[in-house]
Amino acid sequence: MSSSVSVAIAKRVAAHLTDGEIVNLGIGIPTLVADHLPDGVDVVLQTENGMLGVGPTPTDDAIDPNLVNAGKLPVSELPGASYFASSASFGMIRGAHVDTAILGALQLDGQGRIANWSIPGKPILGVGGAMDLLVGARRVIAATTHLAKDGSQKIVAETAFPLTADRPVDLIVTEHATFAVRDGGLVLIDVAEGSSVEWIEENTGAAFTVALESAAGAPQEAVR
Amino acid sequence: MSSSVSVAIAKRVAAHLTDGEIVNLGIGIPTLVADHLPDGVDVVLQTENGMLGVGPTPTDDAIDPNLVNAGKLPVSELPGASYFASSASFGMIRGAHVDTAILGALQLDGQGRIANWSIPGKPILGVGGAMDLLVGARRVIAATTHLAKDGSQKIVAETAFPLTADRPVDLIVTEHATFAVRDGGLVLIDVAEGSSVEWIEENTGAAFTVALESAAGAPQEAVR
Amino acid sequence: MVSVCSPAEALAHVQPGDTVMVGGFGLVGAPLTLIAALLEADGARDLTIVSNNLGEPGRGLGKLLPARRVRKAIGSYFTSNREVVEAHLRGEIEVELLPQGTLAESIRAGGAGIGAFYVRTGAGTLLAEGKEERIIDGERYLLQFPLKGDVALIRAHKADKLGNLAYLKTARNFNPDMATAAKTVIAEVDEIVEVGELSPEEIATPHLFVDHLVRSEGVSA
Amino acid sequence: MVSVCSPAEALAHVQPGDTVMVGGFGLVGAPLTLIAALLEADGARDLTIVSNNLGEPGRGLGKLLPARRVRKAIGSYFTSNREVVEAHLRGEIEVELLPQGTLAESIRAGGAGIGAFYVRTGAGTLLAEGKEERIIDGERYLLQFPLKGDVALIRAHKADKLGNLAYLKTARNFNPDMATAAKTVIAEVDEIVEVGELSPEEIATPHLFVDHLVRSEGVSA
Repeated sequence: MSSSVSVAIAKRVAAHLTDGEIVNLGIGIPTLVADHLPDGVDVVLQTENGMLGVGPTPTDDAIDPNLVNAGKLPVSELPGASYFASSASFGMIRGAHVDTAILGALQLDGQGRIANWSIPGKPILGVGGAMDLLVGARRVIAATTHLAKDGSQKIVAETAFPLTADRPVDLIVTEHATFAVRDGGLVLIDVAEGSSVEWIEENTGAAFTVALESAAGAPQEAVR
Repeated sequence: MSSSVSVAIAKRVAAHLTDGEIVNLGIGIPTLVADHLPDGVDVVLQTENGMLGVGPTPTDDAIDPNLVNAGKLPVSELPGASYFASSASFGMIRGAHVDTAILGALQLDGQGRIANWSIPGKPILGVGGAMDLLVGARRVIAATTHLAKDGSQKIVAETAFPLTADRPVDLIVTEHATFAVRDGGLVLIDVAEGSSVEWIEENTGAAFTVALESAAGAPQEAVR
Repeated sequence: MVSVCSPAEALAHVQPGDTVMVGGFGLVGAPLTLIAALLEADGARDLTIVSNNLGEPGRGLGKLLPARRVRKAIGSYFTSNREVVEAHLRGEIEVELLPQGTLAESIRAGGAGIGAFYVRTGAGTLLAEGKEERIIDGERYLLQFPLKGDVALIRAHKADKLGNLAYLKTARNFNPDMATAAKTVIAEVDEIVEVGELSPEEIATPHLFVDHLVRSEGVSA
Repeated sequence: MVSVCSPAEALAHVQPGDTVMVGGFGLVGAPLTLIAALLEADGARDLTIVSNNLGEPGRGLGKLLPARRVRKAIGSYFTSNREVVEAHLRGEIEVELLPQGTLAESIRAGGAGIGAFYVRTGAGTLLAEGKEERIIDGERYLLQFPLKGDVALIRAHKADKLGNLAYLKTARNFNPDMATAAKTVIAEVDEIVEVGELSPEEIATPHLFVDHLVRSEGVSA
């Protein structure tokens, strides 16, 4: 997956964020969202290993070994940051105090449910905080490439991978499309510049309706 | 109840404490225990409203309105004291991190179970932290006058008052007697100077065996 | 994001029938300025109050009783206010009594997305009546459901402008737990400082829990 | 009361078959000096390790695997160490996987006298297998029992001589929870200061939880 595609997805996700909201970023593409917020939008990052007020990646000489995000990558501390124990951090998450979680996905099903933690045939040995974020965050955005590296579809009628939760995500954002999850089904609300409803129909394995919105929280120009 | 009786009971209780242990003191006679520790014995006081390291009653001009014990009385802060939320404080208590709780009693039954929170015929409107301390503290000592103000017996076969927990206390200390609770029954282990096994038998409504110990954690002289 | 407002503006969030959590252990750590404003708030009727105590007669939360604002009280120790006992006997208020630790844990559970939990506290006593019991490792436990509030009125020492809170001594008590468990959280503070002035390690309530800040007017109990 | 001792003295408390909780999120906040000493401890055999991860290959807790000290691992994310995956496939270690929040809450529950609790996390997924489910307010919850340790190895920044602990930044993570949940708690710290030097408001682990203090020897992962 080219980095420019990841950035494009991150920008499309960022256009859905509101100034001041509390956001938890998953590993991978979601991590890029913080660097691509629209002008005038500032969010507060919570990381489930016990911090509110995560700042940008530090320069090499400013790395603090005691300061990492949930991806175990070095981060910095913004003024007003605070630290707390894991039980308190997940209390925040399960207790619906995080406004938006942005998570990567292996697959998504036609109900908007996400599979992002386990691959069939491999031993199940890692889950981390994904399940907690899915049941707890007020809104969940899946940020993913439209197709897998092998060209297979990631948005499918039924996932081949185990689900991460029975709760659907609220929004699915790819480099081609943005789907809202409504009434148990997918609604295509935005088509990326250079893509088309036809391409999306051909490359999406789950049924969806189309109800394009002129702008997804920000002018179309701003999200490219 | 005369203050000198309360002090005598407090001293008899204090003789059972060990240097360095974590102690929670109930309201009334138990509060006096801190001021009557034997030489060389220093305990650390936890108060369930959220403090470890409670110091003595301050002088009037040193009273801090933000610093009280569970009896809502002014206290002071010892070096090394810490503060925590109520949920954390009771986590400590229920999780068996408090070595000894010293509680007052309305009545005690022949199994050593305590009634100290509710009076029959009156509405049940207060319980506080007594039940939590009874299930959580590693050791519970009941500190009480041997008889009620009206002369009635407080240590009885079956309490007329509702029990505070189904867990028995470990030790019952009055101005006359000290009973250990063993194998579901009471064992008289100490008779106060000036009292007698006969007086105790006449004034105790529950059966007990007698197995006097020469000293209850401290020389007899030290506990008077 | 947090807004700094007057007591009256903050208390306008209270609606009739609301469940209002109020911090404090007795009067210590109680948001006395907010309580005084609650008494003046139009919406403050038919309330369920979650608080360890209901103040003392005519003091703190005790002021709500003669004003007939309380339909139900949930707490651990109401006997420190004889007016609660009298109002209860007259059938004017409903009371739900919980052991103090179960009260605190229920509030924490309400804020932490815990569906219910089991505690030994109260098993085998009158307070077990009507509660589900379960034997775990040979011991009796009671099932307890979480408590949540529509509004929480809490008291802290310092806030920064983001709404991070630091507490002072035993005035902390139920305040940080309640900050997590209500839809709208209003914090009364002694001082509002610039962002960055509180030590990140001593912020006991991170700002994401707090909606409104009110400067304490030093209302006496 | 707390004792200040060497890593070897502290780790002599570990017995074969023990459940050992180990703090840290990956290597951050992990007690690396104590982990190195654990590898040398006679009693460290047939262990159940409770930790978010099992380190990385040959680093941190990852060192225990080739030394065949671990019978079972309870945590949330073992895939960061491929040797765990391989040892599991060879049948050499048993693994219990919990969502990270459920892991943290189970440890807290173990320390706080909670008999069990219900969480939505994991309901309807493969991790719900074998767990009791209960519908609360129309939502599916799973019953989770607490975790307790025989020994906890934790990492803090500063301790005072009583054993009060203060943490630094995200190195806090599981450490304060684990400090409450084990019979014997051994804390590795950067510095031991005089009583009174830590702010009472920033002591995240009061000393009653701590048994032994060990000065960090700056062991690298």
